[in-house]
Amino acid sequence: MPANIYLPELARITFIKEEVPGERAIKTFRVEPLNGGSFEHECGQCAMLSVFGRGEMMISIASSPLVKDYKQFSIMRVGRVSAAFHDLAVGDVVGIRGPYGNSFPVDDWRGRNLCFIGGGSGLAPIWPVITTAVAQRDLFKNITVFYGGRSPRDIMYKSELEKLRGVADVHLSVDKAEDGWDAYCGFVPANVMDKEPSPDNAIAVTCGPPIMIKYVIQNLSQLGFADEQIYTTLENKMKCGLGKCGRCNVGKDYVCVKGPVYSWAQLKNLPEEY
Amino acid sequence: MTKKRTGVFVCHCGNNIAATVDVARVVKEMSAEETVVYSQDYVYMCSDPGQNAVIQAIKDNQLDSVVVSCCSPSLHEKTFRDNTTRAGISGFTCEIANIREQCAWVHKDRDVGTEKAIKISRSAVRRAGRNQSLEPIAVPVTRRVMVIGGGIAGIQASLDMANAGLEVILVERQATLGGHMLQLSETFPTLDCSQCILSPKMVEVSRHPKIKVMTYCEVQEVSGSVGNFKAKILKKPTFVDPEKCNICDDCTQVCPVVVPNEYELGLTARRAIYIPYAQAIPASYTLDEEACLGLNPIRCGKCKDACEADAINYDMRPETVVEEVGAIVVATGFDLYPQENIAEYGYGKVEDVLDGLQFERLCSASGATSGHVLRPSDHKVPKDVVFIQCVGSRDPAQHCAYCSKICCMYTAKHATLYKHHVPDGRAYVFYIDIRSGGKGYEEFVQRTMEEDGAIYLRGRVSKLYRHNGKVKVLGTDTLTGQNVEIDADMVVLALAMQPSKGTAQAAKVLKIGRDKDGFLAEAHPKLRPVESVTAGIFLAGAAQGPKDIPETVAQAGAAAAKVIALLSQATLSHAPTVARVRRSHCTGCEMCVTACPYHAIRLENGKAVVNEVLCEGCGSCTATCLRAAIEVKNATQMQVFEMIEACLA
Amino acid sequence: MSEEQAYEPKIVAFLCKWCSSAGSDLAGVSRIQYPANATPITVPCSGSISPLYILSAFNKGADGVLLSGCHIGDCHYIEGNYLARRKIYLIKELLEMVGVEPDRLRMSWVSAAEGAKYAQVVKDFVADLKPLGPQDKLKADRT
Amino acid sequence: MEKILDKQRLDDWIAVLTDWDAFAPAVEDDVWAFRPVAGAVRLDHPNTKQPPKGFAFPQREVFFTFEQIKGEAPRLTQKLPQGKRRVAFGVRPCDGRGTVRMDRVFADHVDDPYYQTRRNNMAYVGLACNKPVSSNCFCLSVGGSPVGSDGLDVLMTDLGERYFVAAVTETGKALMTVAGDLLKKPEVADRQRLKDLHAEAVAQPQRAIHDADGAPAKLKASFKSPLWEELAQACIGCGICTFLCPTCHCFDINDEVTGAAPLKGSRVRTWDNCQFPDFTMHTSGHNPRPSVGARLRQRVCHKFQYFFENFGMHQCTGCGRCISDCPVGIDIVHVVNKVTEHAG
Amino acid sequence: MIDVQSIRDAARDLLTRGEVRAVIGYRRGSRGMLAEPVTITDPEQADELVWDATCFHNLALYLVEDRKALAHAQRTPTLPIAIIAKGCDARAIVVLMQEHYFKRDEVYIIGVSCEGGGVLVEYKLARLLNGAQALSAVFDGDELVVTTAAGEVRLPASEVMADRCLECREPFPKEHNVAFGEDKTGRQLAAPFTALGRFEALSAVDRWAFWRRQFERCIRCFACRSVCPMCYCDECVVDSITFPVAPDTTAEEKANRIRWIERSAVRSENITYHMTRAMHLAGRCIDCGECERVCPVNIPLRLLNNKMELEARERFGYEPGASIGGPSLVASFRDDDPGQFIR
Ligand SMILES: Cc1cc2nc3c(=O)[nH]c(=O)nc-3n(C[C@H](O)[C@H](O)[C@H](O)COP(=O)(O)OP(=O)(O)OC[C@H]3O[C@@H](n4cnc5c(N)ncnc54)[C@H](O)[C@@H]3O)c2cc1C
Ligand SMILES: Cc1cc2nc3c(=O)[nH]c(=O)nc-3n(C[C@H](O)[C@H](O)[C@H](O)COP(=O)(O)OP(=O)(O)OC[C@H]3O[C@@H](n4cnc5c(N)ncnc54)[C@H](O)[C@@H]3O)c2cc1C
Ligand code: SF4
Ligand code: SF4
Ligand code: SF4
Ligand code: SF4
Ligand code: SF4
Ligand code: SF4
Repeated sequence: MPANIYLPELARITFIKEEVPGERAIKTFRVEPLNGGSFEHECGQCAMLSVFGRGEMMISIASSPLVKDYKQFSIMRVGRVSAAFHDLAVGDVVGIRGPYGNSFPVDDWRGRNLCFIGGGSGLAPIWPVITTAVAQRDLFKNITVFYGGRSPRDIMYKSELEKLRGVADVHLSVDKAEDGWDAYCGFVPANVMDKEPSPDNAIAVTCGPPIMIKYVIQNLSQLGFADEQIYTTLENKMKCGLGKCGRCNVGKDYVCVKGPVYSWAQLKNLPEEY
Repeated sequence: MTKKRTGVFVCHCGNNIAATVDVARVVKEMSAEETVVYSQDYVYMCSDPGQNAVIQAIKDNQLDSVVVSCCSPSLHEKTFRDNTTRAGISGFTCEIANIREQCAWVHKDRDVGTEKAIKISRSAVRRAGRNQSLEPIAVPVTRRVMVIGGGIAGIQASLDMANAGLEVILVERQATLGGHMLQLSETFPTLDCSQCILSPKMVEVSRHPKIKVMTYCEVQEVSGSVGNFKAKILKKPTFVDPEKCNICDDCTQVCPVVVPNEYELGLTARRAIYIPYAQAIPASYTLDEEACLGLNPIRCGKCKDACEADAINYDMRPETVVEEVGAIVVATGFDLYPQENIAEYGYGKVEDVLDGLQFERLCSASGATSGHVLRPSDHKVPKDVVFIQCVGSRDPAQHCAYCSKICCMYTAKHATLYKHHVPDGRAYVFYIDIRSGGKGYEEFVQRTMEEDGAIYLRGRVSKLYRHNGKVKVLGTDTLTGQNVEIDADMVVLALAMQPSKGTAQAAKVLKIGRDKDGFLAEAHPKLRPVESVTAGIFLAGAAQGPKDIPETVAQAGAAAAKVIALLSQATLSHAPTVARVRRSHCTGCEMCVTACPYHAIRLENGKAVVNEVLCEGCGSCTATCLRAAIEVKNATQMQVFEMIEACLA
Repeated sequence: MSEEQAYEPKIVAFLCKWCSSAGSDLAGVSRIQYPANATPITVPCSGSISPLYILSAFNKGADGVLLSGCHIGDCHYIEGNYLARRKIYLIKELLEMVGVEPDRLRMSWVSAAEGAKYAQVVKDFVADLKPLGPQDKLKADRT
Repeated sequence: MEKILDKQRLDDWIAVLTDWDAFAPAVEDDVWAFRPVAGAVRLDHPNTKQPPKGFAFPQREVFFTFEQIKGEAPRLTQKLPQGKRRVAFGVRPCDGRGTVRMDRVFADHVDDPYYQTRRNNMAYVGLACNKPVSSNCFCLSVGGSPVGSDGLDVLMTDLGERYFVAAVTETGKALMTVAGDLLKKPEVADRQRLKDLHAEAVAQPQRAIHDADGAPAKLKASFKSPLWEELAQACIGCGICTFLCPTCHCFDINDEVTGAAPLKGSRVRTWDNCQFPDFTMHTSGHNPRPSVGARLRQRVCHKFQYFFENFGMHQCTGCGRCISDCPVGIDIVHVVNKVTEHAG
Repeated sequence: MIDVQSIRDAARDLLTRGEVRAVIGYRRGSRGMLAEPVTITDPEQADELVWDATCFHNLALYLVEDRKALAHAQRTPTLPIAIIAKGCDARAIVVLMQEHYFKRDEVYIIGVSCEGGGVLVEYKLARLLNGAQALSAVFDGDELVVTTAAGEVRLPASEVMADRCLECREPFPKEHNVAFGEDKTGRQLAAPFTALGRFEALSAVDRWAFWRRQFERCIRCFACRSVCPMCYCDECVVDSITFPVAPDTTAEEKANRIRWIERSAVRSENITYHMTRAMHLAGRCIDCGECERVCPVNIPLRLLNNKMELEARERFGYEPGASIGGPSLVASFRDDDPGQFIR
């Protein structure tokens, strides 16, 4: 009998941190498999998380594949399952299946400059790449991280980002100025234009709200990044994660299988239906 | 809303609950509920230690919602909600599971009772799991009152409130204040003259700096709610300027139109321009638009020519004024049951058959006959007068089911007054039984019988008709069992009291309920007898039910006291469990608008909007809206959905 | 014990807060015993009972649904019960037309003073439901 | 294995298949559906309202049940389908081809245990269409045939008084073997008749997609065509076209809760449909396919472009159901023709 | 009989004169003889319009779609939209206006009388034709004239007509700006509620057996709801197929949507859906019969709605679609509403 691809493994929440407060709050969860056997994943892959009785949702694995003890997820409270997740406490047991989707070709990027551009909750999907690169610091050249939130309260991974300083160039920004904020004020794409990262031997990875991605890519192109040098991730509604339920496709490809990671060169060739 | 942290407190109520319900099991089952983080039982939850335990538990466990499984919410919901508030969380997060009245007291079997108590408690836990923290809505108060009806009830209430410093608007639909009391001659049981005690009050009202008297006015529309009503009042034109009119009576002398005088109940006639009574307040004439030969196109103009004070102005037009008030007292009084409805007594067509009020006018010094009792047909002094009680009252089959309460007394009064006027006359009183509860009342009736020699016959009058210039009265004396036949000169019917037409109209405008007989419905027959169901609207006098003057005055005072208490606050608090619109679901179909009994919903930009002050949280809108776009806070569809599940698990 | 005797119908009782809930309290105060089959849910007014509540109760396995409010004319909210009467009439007709036993949905007016009536209403309802057996027409058949 | 079966003996054949639950088309309220065989089977149906896809991909499938006591780990119980083997009689060739497509989807990339368990348990006995069963049939233009046997285990052809019964797969052979002498050896005349009938069937006029082969490329080029909105104008976004389609496989997964303390319920797969407005709508409200045009394009392109690009075959077998039953006349033949013509 | 050319002329004129921004009507579809809905904006297209026995669709639905599209685009049109409306369609438009979905002056109603006919039912026709394909169908008095490849067939109209048309009390669109055809209000082809009456005569056991079969068959394609002009809710309370996410929809609302029924198409969920829908259509359903027509598995949904209509009429004196003003059935009451069922 084939293995049951729909049957989640059980995993226990071992850590919860409130990243961003408010109506669309973000919390970070770490889960550890209950029965030892968990899956290996690569940077950029996702997992289907279950709260039983509420349903499933697809969430990017926000921890580096190098971290074997747990898997980390940063979840925004938006709907049925995500809200249920936010109500959970350390020790609660959830379901998890995966990993799903393709990954960032991090190994191919060795020896290059890496530039990460994230906005809002879009830091989570690229966080494993950042942390993997940092953990293997000598394999890569310059590491630059742009990240912005609406306000200082909306900056996720605040302390982790601070810890990156020294290892990487960190450029934070907020959309609207507030007292006590001395870094950049303005939208992320503008911050990128302001700091002008060099396209030489570089790879840019961006993730965030669609509108941000659009302008970041525009600006990167303007700075001379070639389409193949720019990577991003797509997010489409998913139910199975296995290319069967039929809803996350863009053209012939199911994002859950062929995505979510795309280079801008690839994305440009897809019909605009995401 | 994040997941609730609910505490469940199960009360033994001594043995009241614990005898039937396994309290410990309820506690255990509740702790299995997703939202419950704390549960305990206690012998008397409502006792001081019990309540303190709740407060302690709330603090220790960071509870944000509470379920108390105990007695009926009508007993202790307030207690526990106040207690919850004391612990620092909104009282509206507290729910009562009634496991005593609805469970322990009505079931004996312990297993069955426990099972049901679990369901009831679980259902409350589910409700509490989705309760919002709410704070009462504060409503600013307009410190003015409107009194509708200028009878003794309205007058008394106005004076009491004005003397307490409230601004009062007294609206009377007729041309004078006074109501029915002004028509009475003397009043039982003391037989003091009605006008003598009423007139000073009327004058006081008219002169009171805090009272604005609006006679010949009608309330057309009332919007808003307790603390802030807005009333649209129609001022009918009197065509006479009361400031200028010096009651010289020159106008009536020239007016060519003669119509029956309603204030004298048709016993006399008046002109098209008239003053109801000499004591009328305001002391001014009124031109009866209907009766006047016509203001347009060609007016007769005689009165205006005659008026030296130049008080008459034919160009007066109806006017509407808007008054803002914080409370309303309804004192719209009674009417007599129409004589025309009484078939056995000739439908009011038999001459010399009068109703009680007409008789009052006959006795009244200011009345049609200047206080001489003369029968209308031939102005002779009647020698045989028959008084019939309970006409229209206590007759569920044909007329009013209720007792009009005052008829026994005023009939006795009438018999007495008659005997005082015509000492050699014979007064017969037909009665069913005599209800003379009240201070000095029984003695009064006894005097009527014994001292004044009125002949009391127990029995019904089956028929009366005109015969040989007299009124033939056929009846039975049930005490002797004999048929009685009297050739009366005059017959006085003690007709039932019924709610006045103005009462019906006012109830409609105010959207307040009436009872099955049409009298204004009180919020509670025993505990809230002077309040209507609608907050801020109070009742006084005969509009609420048959009563005599002392009772009317007492109730008026009570209503006034309620208003004074109400408006002594700077703001009122309104329950926050009101309807809320889920805008994205609302299509603006207006079904809820139609359904809402409180007219609390209106449409704005195609979406329903709730006036939280008007909304009473009845949920009629919820059940009507097809899209679940409107629901009452803390009684949401989601809550009911989960409670249903809890009841059936 | 025969199966029929063992069967205890499950009833969800929607009671308005002002009359019927108070009426059930009075039954309690008067210690009038009646079957425990009906679990009460207090709603503000009978007029707030959406047809969906009734269908949902049946869907969740109720054998009977009881709705109770203030007598006509006595509604605390003036006219909520008039609105309820019309809606419930319709859904009752609908259920019956589909072939659901009409006895499974009962509506009554119970005032705050009618404790005995409330007890009687429940007694009668339980008695009428028993011969019908479990309700499985609208009950969720998802396993 | 090729045999002859007397029409009257069809019921006998079914009767000897004791290891199987047999299904055949039956009509109720003018709706033809596969129903468990009860009584005589007469394969005179046009085509069933719903294709036989539900045998392996039922509209509702329970994946597993869960139960969780507060504070404890949930307990999951896998619910793999079980039961006797099943055989459906009277499956039309278009629906046979539908099965081939479903097989591809549910085995692509990873195996779907529920589908496969059911599928492996299933046999289809087909019935050739001597004449088109509906005015909207167009199997020929999508590479099928009214007498084709793709996806079937047995193909029967109505020769008048008797059926020509041909095994297509091993399972088919097994089914026929059980029949023993019920199935006779065909005579030459039978074979000739079969040949004639098949030739006639293929020559019957059908509706036609003019350039099915060119469709993938042309559709690809027409992604931004304004024609989509125009052609979809009347679409009401119901589930008829996809729910009746033998190849549509989209589904939804939900938790159905039956009790709250302890939590009890099941995770359930149900059919879903790309024509429903919220099919692709994100929680944020963003919808990659916000209009009827975008959704019709998805349905048509999925069938005539994406599926082809992925599996080398069209995901439409020309059964014509979506055309016949669309309440507002959206006609896939017309749509494909129109768009491909416009693409030049 | 209505000359279709007059309808075309009217539509063309309206568009040419710029009085309306579009005309919703019928045209010949690509699958056989059936008509299909179309919205035309160009006067040239007017000649595509058709009017025959296959103009089943209640086009009021497209007024709703138009409204939704406008709301989505946040546009307020300056011109009305014209619509071809049969008697039942016009009643639907009245209900929509009663519910303030749009205003009277925002629609231009081109009324068409069904006169002595109505629309046909495909499967009834198919039964009578024994496999022959109809190429066209027009009512002619008491008969339906059907052309097939083999020639003309005349069938008794009453045997192919939809029940809803047979029982129609108002085949003439009372509410209209312009109307074509004779006003045959009051024509009696079959008494109103005949099908319902037949059904209600069955025993409770038989009624349940019947509905059980029907509800088990429902595949929850929601065509019945999608096709209904009264089911214009942005989110249907009994299902998640539509999902209004407005800028002010909170995460709370998204997270806590009540699942009155599950998505599984099983009897209990189907029945709850259909009963809820029937309740929601009480006093609103104007018996265009579209839900019944579109149901791919032939569930006679009209019976449910008819039942509500009958009760509304007989008990509450309420006629859906009769007037634009006036309260809705379930938002109002009369003192003498039946109450005998209350204990
Ligand atoms: C590849 C991928 C990676 C993601 N990574 C993250 C992440 O790291 N952190 C995070 O907070 N969110 C992430 N999301 C978005 C997340 O999946 C949705 O916010 C989530 O599914 C909403 O589910 P819900 O039950 O709370 O909302 P509901 O609206 O209640 O659920 C509706 C259903 O729609 C589906 N759905 C709705 N929106 C989306 C969406 N945008 N994407 C996929 N499915 C959707 C869900 O399956 C859910 O079952 C990711 C999405 C994708 C596709
Ligand atoms: C024949 C008879 C004899 C009686 N004798 C005695 C007696 O001897 N002793 C005794 O104690 N009681 C007696 N009563 C009872 C007494 O008349 C009443 O108790 C008393 O008049 C009630 O006062 P009220 O202000 O409530 O009503 P009313 O006197 O009826 O006054 C109501 C006032 O409200 C006005 N009004 C009505 N509707 C409106 C409206 N919509 N807007 C504005 N104004 C409105 C009316 O015009 C009227 O002025 C007698 C009653 C009758 C019929
Ligand atoms: S009934 Fe519902 S949809 Fe209609 S206006 Fe009221 S809230 Fe909006
Ligand atoms: S709950 Fe609804 S119907 Fe009741 S008063 Fe409030 S708004 Fe009106
Ligand atoms: S194409 Fe037809 S069947 Fe398909 S969703 Fe649209 S209207 Fe429904
Ligand atoms: S797309 Fe239409 S014609 Fe093609 S297989 Fe599906 S239902 Fe049949
Ligand atoms: S159209 Fe028919 S099958 Fe589809 S949901 Fe409605 S009743 Fe069910
Ligand atoms: S069934 Fe009711 S809620 Fe659903 S779309 Fe129709 S009217 Fe709206």
